[in-house]
Amino acid sequence: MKKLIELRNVTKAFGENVVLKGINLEIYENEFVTLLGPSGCGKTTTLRIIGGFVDPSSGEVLLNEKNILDIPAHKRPTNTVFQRYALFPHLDVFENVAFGLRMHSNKVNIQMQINKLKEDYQLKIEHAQDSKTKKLLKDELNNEIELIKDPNIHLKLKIKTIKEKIQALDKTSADYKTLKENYQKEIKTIKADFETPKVREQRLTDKVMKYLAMVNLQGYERRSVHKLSGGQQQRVAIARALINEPKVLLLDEPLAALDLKLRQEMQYELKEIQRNAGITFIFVTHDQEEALTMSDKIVVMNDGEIQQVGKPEDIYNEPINTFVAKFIGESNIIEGIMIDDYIVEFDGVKYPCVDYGFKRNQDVDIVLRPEDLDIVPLGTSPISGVVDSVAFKGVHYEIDVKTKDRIYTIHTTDYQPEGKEVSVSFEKEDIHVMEKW
Amino acid sequence: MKKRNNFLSGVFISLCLLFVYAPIFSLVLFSFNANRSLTTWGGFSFSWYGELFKSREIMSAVLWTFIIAVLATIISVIIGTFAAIALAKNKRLFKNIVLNLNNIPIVNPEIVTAIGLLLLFQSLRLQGGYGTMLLAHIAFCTPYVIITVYPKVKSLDPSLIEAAQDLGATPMRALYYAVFPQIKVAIFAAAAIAFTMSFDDFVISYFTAGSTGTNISIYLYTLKRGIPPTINALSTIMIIVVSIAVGFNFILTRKQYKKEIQE
Amino acid sequence: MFQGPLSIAKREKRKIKAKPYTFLGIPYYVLLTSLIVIPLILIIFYSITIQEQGLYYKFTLDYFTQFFSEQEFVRVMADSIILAIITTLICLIIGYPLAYYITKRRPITQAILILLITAPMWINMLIRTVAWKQIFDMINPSLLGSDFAIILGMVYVFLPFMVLPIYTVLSKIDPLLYEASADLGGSNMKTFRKVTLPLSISGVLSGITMVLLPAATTMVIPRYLGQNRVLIGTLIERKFYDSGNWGYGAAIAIVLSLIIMIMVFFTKKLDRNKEIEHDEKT
Amino acid sequence: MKKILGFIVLSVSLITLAACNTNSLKVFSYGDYIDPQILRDFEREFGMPVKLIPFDSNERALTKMKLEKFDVVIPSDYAIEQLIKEDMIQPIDWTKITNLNKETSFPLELKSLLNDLKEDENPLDLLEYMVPYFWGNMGIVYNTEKVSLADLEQYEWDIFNQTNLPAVIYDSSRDGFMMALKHLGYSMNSNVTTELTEAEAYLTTIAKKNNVVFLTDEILDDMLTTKYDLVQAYSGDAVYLMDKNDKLNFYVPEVGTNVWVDGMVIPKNAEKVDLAHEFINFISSYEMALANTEYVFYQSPRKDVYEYMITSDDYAHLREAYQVKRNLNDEIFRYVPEVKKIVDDAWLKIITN
Repeated sequence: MKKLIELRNVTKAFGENVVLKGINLEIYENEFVTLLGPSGCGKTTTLRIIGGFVDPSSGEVLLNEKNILDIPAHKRPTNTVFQRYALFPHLDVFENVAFGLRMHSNKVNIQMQINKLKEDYQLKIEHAQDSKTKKLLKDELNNEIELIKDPNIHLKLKIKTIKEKIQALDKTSADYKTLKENYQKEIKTIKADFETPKVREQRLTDKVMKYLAMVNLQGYERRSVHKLSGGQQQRVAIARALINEPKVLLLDEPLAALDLKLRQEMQYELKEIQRNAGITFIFVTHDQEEALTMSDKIVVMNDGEIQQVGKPEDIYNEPINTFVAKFIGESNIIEGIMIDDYIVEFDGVKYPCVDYGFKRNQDVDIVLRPEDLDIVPLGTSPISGVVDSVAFKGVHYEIDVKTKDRIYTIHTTDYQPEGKEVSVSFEKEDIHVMEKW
Repeated sequence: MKKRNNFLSGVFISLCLLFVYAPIFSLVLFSFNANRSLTTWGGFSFSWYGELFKSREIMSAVLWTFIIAVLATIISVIIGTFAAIALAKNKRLFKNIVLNLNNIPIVNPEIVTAIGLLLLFQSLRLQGGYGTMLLAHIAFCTPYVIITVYPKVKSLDPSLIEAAQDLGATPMRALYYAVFPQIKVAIFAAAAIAFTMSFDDFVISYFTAGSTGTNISIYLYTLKRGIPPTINALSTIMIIVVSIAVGFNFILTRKQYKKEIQE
Repeated sequence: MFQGPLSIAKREKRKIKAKPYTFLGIPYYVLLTSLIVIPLILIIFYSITIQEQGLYYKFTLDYFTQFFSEQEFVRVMADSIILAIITTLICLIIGYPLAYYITKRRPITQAILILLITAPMWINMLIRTVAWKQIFDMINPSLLGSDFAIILGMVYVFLPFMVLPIYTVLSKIDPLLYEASADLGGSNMKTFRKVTLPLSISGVLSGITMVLLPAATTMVIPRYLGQNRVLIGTLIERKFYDSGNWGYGAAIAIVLSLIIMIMVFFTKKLDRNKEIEHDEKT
Repeated sequence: MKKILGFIVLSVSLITLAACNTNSLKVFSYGDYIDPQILRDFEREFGMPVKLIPFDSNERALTKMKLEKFDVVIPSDYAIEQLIKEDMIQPIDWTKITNLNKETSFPLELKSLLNDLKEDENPLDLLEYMVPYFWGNMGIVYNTEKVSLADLEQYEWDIFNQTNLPAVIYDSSRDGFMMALKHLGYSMNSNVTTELTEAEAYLTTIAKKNNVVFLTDEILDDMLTTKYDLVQAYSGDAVYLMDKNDKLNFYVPEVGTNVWVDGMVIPKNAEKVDLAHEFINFISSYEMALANTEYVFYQSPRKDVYEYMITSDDYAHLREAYQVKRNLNDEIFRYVPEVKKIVDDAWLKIITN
């Protein structure tokens, strides 16, 4: 996979308040990346720096190896789905989605397109080996510019030649009339292909309709946006952001305002859309479940720093520190000592484990995921206690077992009555040892 | 019970309207008076309307009043709206200072504003005239534009501007396409307030216009021989213009209202 | 701690990339400084200095002491303010019920009525005042020059300034509140006292300011309806133009301004108290 | 957007154009004090627009003359004296005023008044700096149905103190004090503090009476319906009122009054001095002077016009006001700055009482 975006040592301070303390991050093409962390951890600021709404205090943001910090938001190949959607209340669904297209099809933008084209070609021309290709490239550039300035230029040329042919006809010949008529018909058909405002509008409509269909909103185009449900508004926001065909879609907690069921549906849909559109999504959320469900890569952040970057499974199974462990899923976190490679001790008992590479007798934190723990008959394991509370969670029970040292939270499908004396057991793979944080 | 209340309140409203329109009715009536008196009826005539259009002084005063009002409205609305947008993005401390200063002309008697401007123009050796009058009008209209538009701007979702920029609009186009349509009503309200204030202003114009600037108010105030019936004729024309505007507005309101009901 | 409304509220406060827009305020800041702040400083400067030989200015409070020692002028000031207060009260007594009854009509009728009440504001204020003079001349010329004529003229001219803000506030009160109050057994009178009045107080106060201010300083109405009676506005004008005594005029203006500001300050304070009360209740 | 901007640019340039438009003759005078037809005639004859800028008092005119440029100004005698003292106006080039002869064109009464001034212990030659425009005196307009001539002759100016009829005193510190000082037997140009204090006290007692109000131009409207029975008024205003309301007559107290003359002057900073002279000459011709007098109702300084007005049968009913009789104690106002300030301050206190 190709690297698309890179953040290099990005920091941001608002006055005295340091929000980002040096972020280094690489994001690849077609990746679904989630920035996950509690509120105030800097994830939204990171997103806004990429989108161009905030300038970092220091550091670099590279897109395709080029620094984009000098490019203003409206020229970046990124689009954003805002937290509360930021739909334009004065426009209907159709116009909201069409907004980006309309912004890109006007005089100012024609000049911008030309400038961009020139820049692109400048590079190519510089890299060109011989003067012949250089000249070829220059001609190509001029052609392209002409085409942008007047999309009908080729057609007009064609008509011109036909007209010349008419002029050249022998007026005295017998079939002069039929020939002329034929040519005129030809001109007519060519003219029908002219790009007129009407044609352009039709093309725009088609495209908007396509994107509305993509988010399942056919038939809603003339609805006023405040008459839509939260989920529908969400989809309009997504369609609106996607229609410009950005390289990166930035999503700032887009599901936060939806209710649970809708949120779950949208999670699925978003993932679908990302797969179909084939672009990179950078998704900001504080909801670990959302992150785990959707992401290819999760970036866990806290206090302006990246804690851990990895696949959802890795983050869940191998949290790098207690913060990640606590933030991702529920855990029993226990202080312990790493006696030696593969041996850890806590609550006065030594357990075999799969971790190694720590110093001898190093203080560590141990994570035991509740679903990894089992309740076994009393005495079959070194850890024993009393069932303190039982809560039914649908698929499983959440049972707290109080031992002399601590309370273990256990997820199990077997019911245990409160007050029952039991033992708690686990496998050695279930012990996750982390450096103390 | 409710019906009786309705009837009584109707009577009250009618009385108030009578109070408001009685003098205006008398103005209109005497504009058609054949003799010069404004109190005794001497027969029907259009002669004062002829006089009105012949009077260079009145026509020029009316024209200037109008030009100044239009210009002051446009300029103060532009300055004020832009400032409201900028203010909404400024630091709280700065914003509070500016908004408090903005209130000075609003909570200060007009005459104080007027002599302040007079002193300013005189110390700058600015010759009084329509230029100083326009400056003065802009100065007292803009604060009203700010207090009308700013709350509306403040209530906007700040991410709307970002959304527009994100979709490819330059910052100025983002304002034009994403912000203005939403504060349009407030801007129109501000324009209406500014226009009314400028059009109707006497005190500030009187102090700042020097001796070469004359608007309707100054013309009337400095008239030597009382108010001639040409002024009644002028008022009648103004009333007709206002009525047309009001009628037009009414039709629009009704259409909108009907539309809302249908929806 | 990690989620919920707190985080949303925090996010709203974050600074957004504002640079392209902050410069939009520059023309206004120039205007604010040059046409609002500096003139005010000039008035203060003139009122506390006396020019001595050329460009040398000397600090003095003579204008103020002189003003307060001339009982005629102090009385003019008092008269102006008393007349303005009476006018404001009458405007309130007429304007409040008027605005209230208007809100009870159908929306379309409301729009028409408000238009009808504000439309005369578009006719020149002097002309409207002169129209009353004509009516007095017709009915009873001896009333001209009386306090009654002046107050009537001021009520006439400034009434819309009272009706509009009150109407605006009243029309925004959620009708559900009335229903809720009725539902909870509130009588009409009680609903009015407990719901309408407290909620409309801000409109009333801004109406009071908008009437009091111009009424206290009008030059036009006492001239036409008061037979050239000198009230505070005219006094300042005469000090400026007839006597050419700018320092004295500026000093009177400052005294006037201070009195008005104190009055506005106290009305505002009243408003704030009410708001706090209101906040606590909800 | 573009349209609006275009409109702004257009209007702003219009305004600056209008503000910069110096290509007109700027005439600064009392409001409604010139027959506009004369201005139109002048414009037609000389191809130069005339901009008439009105003022409402001499004091304000002088303040404004310091800030702005005018070509012809028409103030009153004492204001002209001040303008001469402050070196703000230039001498009149009488060779250009072909329609008037400095020595022979003026009525005897006006001539003697100007001569007296020249021979005063504080001499002043007004004609060096101004061309007379209108002249007249001050008296009392009264309702013949309510006030008898005998009473007026008995009380003179004190009639305002004696009567309870609705009465108007002219709202100007000068004219108010003139009346008081004349009644008390002093000079109206007095600078004696005791005399002025006495006059102030006298005026204060009058001002406290309920029947007396202080007005200026309002009387021109109000007296059409005889709203007041006694009005201190200028002769020109009296003519106007008597013409419109035949209940009225004019009496000039014999204890003395203010005889005044308004004149056309050319400021030092005038931009069109030659044209200003042309204008003064134009308006001083017999035809124009007559037309102007008939329009404004004030008495012309031209002997021929003056005599026509007081002899013509058409104006017989106005003769009392048109004729400027000179009584022994009549005076002309002089420029006495130190007194002016005292009198102004006192006057504001009197009328606010």
